[in-house]
Amino acid sequence: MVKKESDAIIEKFRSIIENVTEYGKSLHEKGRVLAGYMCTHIPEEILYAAGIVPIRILTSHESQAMTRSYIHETYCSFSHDCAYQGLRRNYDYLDLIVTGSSCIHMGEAFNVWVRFAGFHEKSYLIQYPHIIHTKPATGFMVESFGQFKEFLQKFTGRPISDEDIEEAISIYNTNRRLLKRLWEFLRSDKPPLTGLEAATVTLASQVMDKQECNGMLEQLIKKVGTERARERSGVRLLLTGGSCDDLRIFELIENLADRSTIIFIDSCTAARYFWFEVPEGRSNKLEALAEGYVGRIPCPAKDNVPGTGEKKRFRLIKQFIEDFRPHGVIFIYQRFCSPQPMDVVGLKPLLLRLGIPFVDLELDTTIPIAQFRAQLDALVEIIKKVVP
Amino acid sequence: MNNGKIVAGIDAGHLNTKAVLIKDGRILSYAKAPTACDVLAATQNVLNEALKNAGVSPDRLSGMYITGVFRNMVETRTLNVGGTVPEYIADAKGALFLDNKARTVIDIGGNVHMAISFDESGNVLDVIENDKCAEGLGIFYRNMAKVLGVTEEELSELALRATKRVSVAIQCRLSAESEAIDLMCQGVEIEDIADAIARFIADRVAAMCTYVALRKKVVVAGGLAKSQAVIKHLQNMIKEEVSVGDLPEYVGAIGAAVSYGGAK
Amino acid sequence: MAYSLKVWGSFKNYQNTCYRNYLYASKGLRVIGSTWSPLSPLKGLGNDIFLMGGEPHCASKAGTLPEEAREDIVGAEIGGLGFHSCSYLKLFIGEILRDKVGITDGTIKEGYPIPDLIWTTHLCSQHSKWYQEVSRRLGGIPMYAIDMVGGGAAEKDVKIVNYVSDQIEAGIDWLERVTGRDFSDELFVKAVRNEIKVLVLWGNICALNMHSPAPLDERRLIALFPPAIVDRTTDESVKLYESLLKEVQEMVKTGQSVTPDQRYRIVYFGIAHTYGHPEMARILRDAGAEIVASVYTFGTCGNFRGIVNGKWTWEPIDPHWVDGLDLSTRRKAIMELVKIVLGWPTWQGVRSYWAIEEMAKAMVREYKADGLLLAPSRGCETDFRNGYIALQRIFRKEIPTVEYDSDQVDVRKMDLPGAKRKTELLVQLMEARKKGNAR
Amino acid sequence: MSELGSMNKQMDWKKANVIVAGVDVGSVTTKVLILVEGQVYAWSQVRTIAPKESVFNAINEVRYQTGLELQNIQYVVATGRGSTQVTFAQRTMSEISCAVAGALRIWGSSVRTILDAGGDSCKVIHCTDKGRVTDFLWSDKCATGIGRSMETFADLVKKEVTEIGDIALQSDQFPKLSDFCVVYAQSEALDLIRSKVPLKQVIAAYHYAMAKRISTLVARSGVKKDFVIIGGLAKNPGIINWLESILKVSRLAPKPEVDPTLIAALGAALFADAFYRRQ
Repeated sequence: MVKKESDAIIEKFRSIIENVTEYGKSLHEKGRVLAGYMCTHIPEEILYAAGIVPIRILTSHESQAMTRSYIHETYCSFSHDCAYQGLRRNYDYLDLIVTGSSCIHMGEAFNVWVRFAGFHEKSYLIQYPHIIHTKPATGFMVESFGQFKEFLQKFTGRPISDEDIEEAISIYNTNRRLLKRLWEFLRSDKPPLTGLEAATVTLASQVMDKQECNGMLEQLIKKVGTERARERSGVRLLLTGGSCDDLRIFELIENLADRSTIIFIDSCTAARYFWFEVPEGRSNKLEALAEGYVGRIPCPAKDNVPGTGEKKRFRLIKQFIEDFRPHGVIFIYQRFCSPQPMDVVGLKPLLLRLGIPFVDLELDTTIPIAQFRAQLDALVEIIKKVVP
Repeated sequence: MNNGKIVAGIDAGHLNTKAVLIKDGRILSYAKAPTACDVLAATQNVLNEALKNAGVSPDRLSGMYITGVFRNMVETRTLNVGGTVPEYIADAKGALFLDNKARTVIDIGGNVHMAISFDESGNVLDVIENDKCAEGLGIFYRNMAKVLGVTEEELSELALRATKRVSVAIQCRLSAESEAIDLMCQGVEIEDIADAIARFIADRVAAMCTYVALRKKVVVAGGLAKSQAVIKHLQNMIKEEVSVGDLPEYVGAIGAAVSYGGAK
Repeated sequence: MAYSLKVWGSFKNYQNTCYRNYLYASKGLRVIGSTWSPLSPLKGLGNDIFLMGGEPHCASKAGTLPEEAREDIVGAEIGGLGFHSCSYLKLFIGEILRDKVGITDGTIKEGYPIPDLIWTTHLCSQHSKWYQEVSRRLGGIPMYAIDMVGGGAAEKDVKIVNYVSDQIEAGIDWLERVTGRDFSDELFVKAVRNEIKVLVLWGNICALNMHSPAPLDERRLIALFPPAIVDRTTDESVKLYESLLKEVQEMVKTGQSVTPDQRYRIVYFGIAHTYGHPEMARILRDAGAEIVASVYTFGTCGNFRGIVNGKWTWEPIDPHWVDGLDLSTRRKAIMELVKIVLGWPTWQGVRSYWAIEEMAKAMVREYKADGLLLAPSRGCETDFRNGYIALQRIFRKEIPTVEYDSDQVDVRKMDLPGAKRKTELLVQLMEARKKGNAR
Repeated sequence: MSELGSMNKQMDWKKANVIVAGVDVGSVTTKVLILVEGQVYAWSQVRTIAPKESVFNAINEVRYQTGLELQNIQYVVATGRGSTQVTFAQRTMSEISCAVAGALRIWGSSVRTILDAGGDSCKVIHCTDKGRVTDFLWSDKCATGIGRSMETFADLVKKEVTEIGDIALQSDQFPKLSDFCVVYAQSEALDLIRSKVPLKQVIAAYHYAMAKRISTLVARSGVKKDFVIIGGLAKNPGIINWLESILKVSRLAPKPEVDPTLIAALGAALFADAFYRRQ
């Protein structure tokens, strides 16, 4: 059977995630300046405008206790694993690491890189507001982005013009639109691709140079729309929760006893990364960036509507449920995460009212696949109303 | 050492109680029995056995010194106890007695593990103990041997024959046990799981050791020191040569006897 | 002879009155929120504002009613909260779910008093979520959370000071809209001056512990600072702390102390009160080891000169400086208040690892410590737990350092057997060092 | 736990035309249960070592007793953690649905809440009178291994795992242990022994702590009448007594004819029966 082109492209995306180091080094050899980031609360457009390629630092899911003598053990395993990448010098080819202040666990992972992994001179912390939906917060964000731009101009030794930023915004918006169109295929009952494939592509786009990624995405979307057979999605499952870059989990969810498909992933390694746009053609570029980033699906560490204490993400999740029509919801969050469980306890009553069954998967560096399979099979059996 | 006199050292640990008889700087005999929460009976039992092994009658004992986590439960009139010694002081003295070049001892006990650095005369310089979630490595090793259906020695041999690198949860012995069984239920080879178990123990101990400056020569004590797989992993994690004497689980008891109940 | 404080009774009764007013208020406004928020904006709404605070209420309840506190935490877990969520948060929400509140004088009120509004901060990502959960569970209480940003030398960063001041200014308009009351700048400025005065006074009281023997110990300090936490905006609270400062200054002159046997001086870093547990307290008391300084009791509502050309100092600020502050306009009063609150050691140490290390070095130096006791809390996302790991590296070579494995108020996560062993170890290491130096 | 098994002498599988099996590969024990014409005919239970090996041993145990060969069994459903390792199974089902099917068969359709207190994790399952699962709660990682650690605790206090449950009932005055996880509880139990607390009270305290942790999970997911408890811990009177008193709800009495650890295997067999008849 001749290999479909879309399969080849997805295979290329997958090989990039599987050996990020190889991809990163290849960019480095082409003379590109590379900046690593762990938390997505950074204005990547400013980095791109300075000619720097932002690369997300992914984890190796290799259980170790070394980071327990740098970070307390009740911190989430994602922060431990990110810190471990620094201590193992897996990303030494990066010229810079950047982070925005968000949850304290990821802040500590960044600190380990700065203090113990040799990135003290090559690091920058953007003071990102925590309660982002207020007027003062936008002003503070614009000022912080301005200071970040000054730092980059000193770091690269060349000025960053408004045109550079505008061009970067349009490249990034294109990337976001393409990823959105990829996931929109999954709305239909007979999608031409699976959630695992879309998740793989999204994760890869976070480590790639956006122009190269946009080219591959355009090609992929054309091909997926035409050459692929459309199979029934079977049980449609929506994932919501924290960062999860472990493809084995998505593979498990789509290889259960009965046919099932992941139709949406609300996480910063998926939808929360690209489900927004930065307004283009504005005179003040930094204000445009601030307005765009405030419009994202909020991360649980930054979701507090002023005056009511309501959570904006809940409204958006209701919207995704209406659009993507999942049969079941899977909560994926890191063991020891602090903000996520506080959202889960609020989301469960909402799902009960909508009559959608759910299950919690507690992630860690290593995951008990057989136990998760039993939990996921049980969820599918509830959805299919199995009776002896 | 008071010459000609026979001194007994007892280590009443969480899992096992160990006894050792020392005369003129030489170990006469040693004996071990499960503590089984009846510390008095266990102490009496191991003491008699040690005396029997050495062919020595109880009245020739000039003194008895107790260490181990249950040491306060042995101070009774029936046994003429010379004094008690905190575990880390006993470990330091014992390690020095067995190897005078030793300056650090890593004691992986049944429930608690610690690392102690000391000077050339056995004075304790620094001590670090395990934190709560890392407790019970000895219990864990014994449980995993039962789950894999092998003895503890075989578990170590299996681990040394491992080919693939798999890992179990690092947080605590129960998550690790659960994920080891999970790996078995995924059809992973027993050897690789045994290796993951040994690596888990070494990982946890090595992480604790980063808090103290490991002074050369590092000695490992405690029951788990007999597992070569754990020692292999521990060595390349702390990047330090470690040596294991032939009586690793008796280091505490020896230290108690040698220090003549020097401490309080 | 151990000295006993004359002002002790008035402190207890001020704290209990604040709590009782909150519990049984029939008129006025009930306001809850984090301890770490600037309180004076609330007092611009009038004098009938009743406050309860968050963390110290939970800490003192766990101290006075341990069984109730344990059931509250389990109650919150039954209510669906995460098993690793902050234990203060679980105790607080447990009280709501079990519909009864317990306070420091031992009274347990059935029927949870519904607050009128929530005025809090975003410290860690648990903090604002704690009160979002309270607001949701009680049917949507209006809530305003201030993003304090924090970090080392934050009070000197104009961008942060303006950002927090803008939020408080917007917060005051919000308070007027939500309560329908007019905001009195006159009441507000008086409250600001009182609040800053109490914070500076507490800094002065704590600094007196640099003397030897230290007049107060951690057990008294942890009991004397809650009144400043609950409501530090009243004239009465200023009088309280002025009288305490006078009395402690007298004690220093006459060499008196609540714990005269101070053979060893310990610096304590941690929110958990594991040292107060009977067994640990006995071991420390027998050895004459007293905790003379602690970042939590000093830094949660106390101000010091802080970072002076790159180095932290626990030297106090002169109380008279407060009287000279120019609070002539609302904006000026807000900015002075913001600078003081951003100056709290806890705010600075939470987001900057270098700040927490500077504080520790200064505390060990200025309080002439013989031992360092660290107590990271399992349930607390911040509590500088990584600072403690770094502190171990810095201080192990200099002075005996031991780290408990504990939790704020969840006794199930406190490793008490381990704490006993480690306390004995700390005492022995300190004795060995004193003997070693003597040799 | 030695190899266990029994068979119903009055039945003769040679005359039957529907013979199905349920295989439950749990984290502590592996169970096989044979249904002949929809009736429980034989079962066996062996210690789980490597799953494939334990399934082979369990099947052999049934063969010794009944002479039944694998090819005589027309339909096999596997469940439990190691269900994917049962190569000869036609289908796998989650232990949640199997627990419900088995429980309703034994205690009837009035059951609404099932606590499966297994070796590795505890599951609280809610169902309708027809045996349809409405929702379930799986215990979190810090509550892992409560069932399995009963054996470890029994070793620590040198008692049999079957007798510590009864000893736990002998004292109702005991200090409180940490009920957050097994490691904390066992370490504090050892410390109680160190401070000379009588062993009976230490055993009772440990059982209370484990029951309290499980009851938090049960209460968190809600208890609707009728309530049944299955899995290994159902045979521990200490745990059951404290669970019922903490939750203030009593379970239906256990049925002697089927061991509570076999309910999931029974459920799997019932599914096998249903699937086979539908073919």
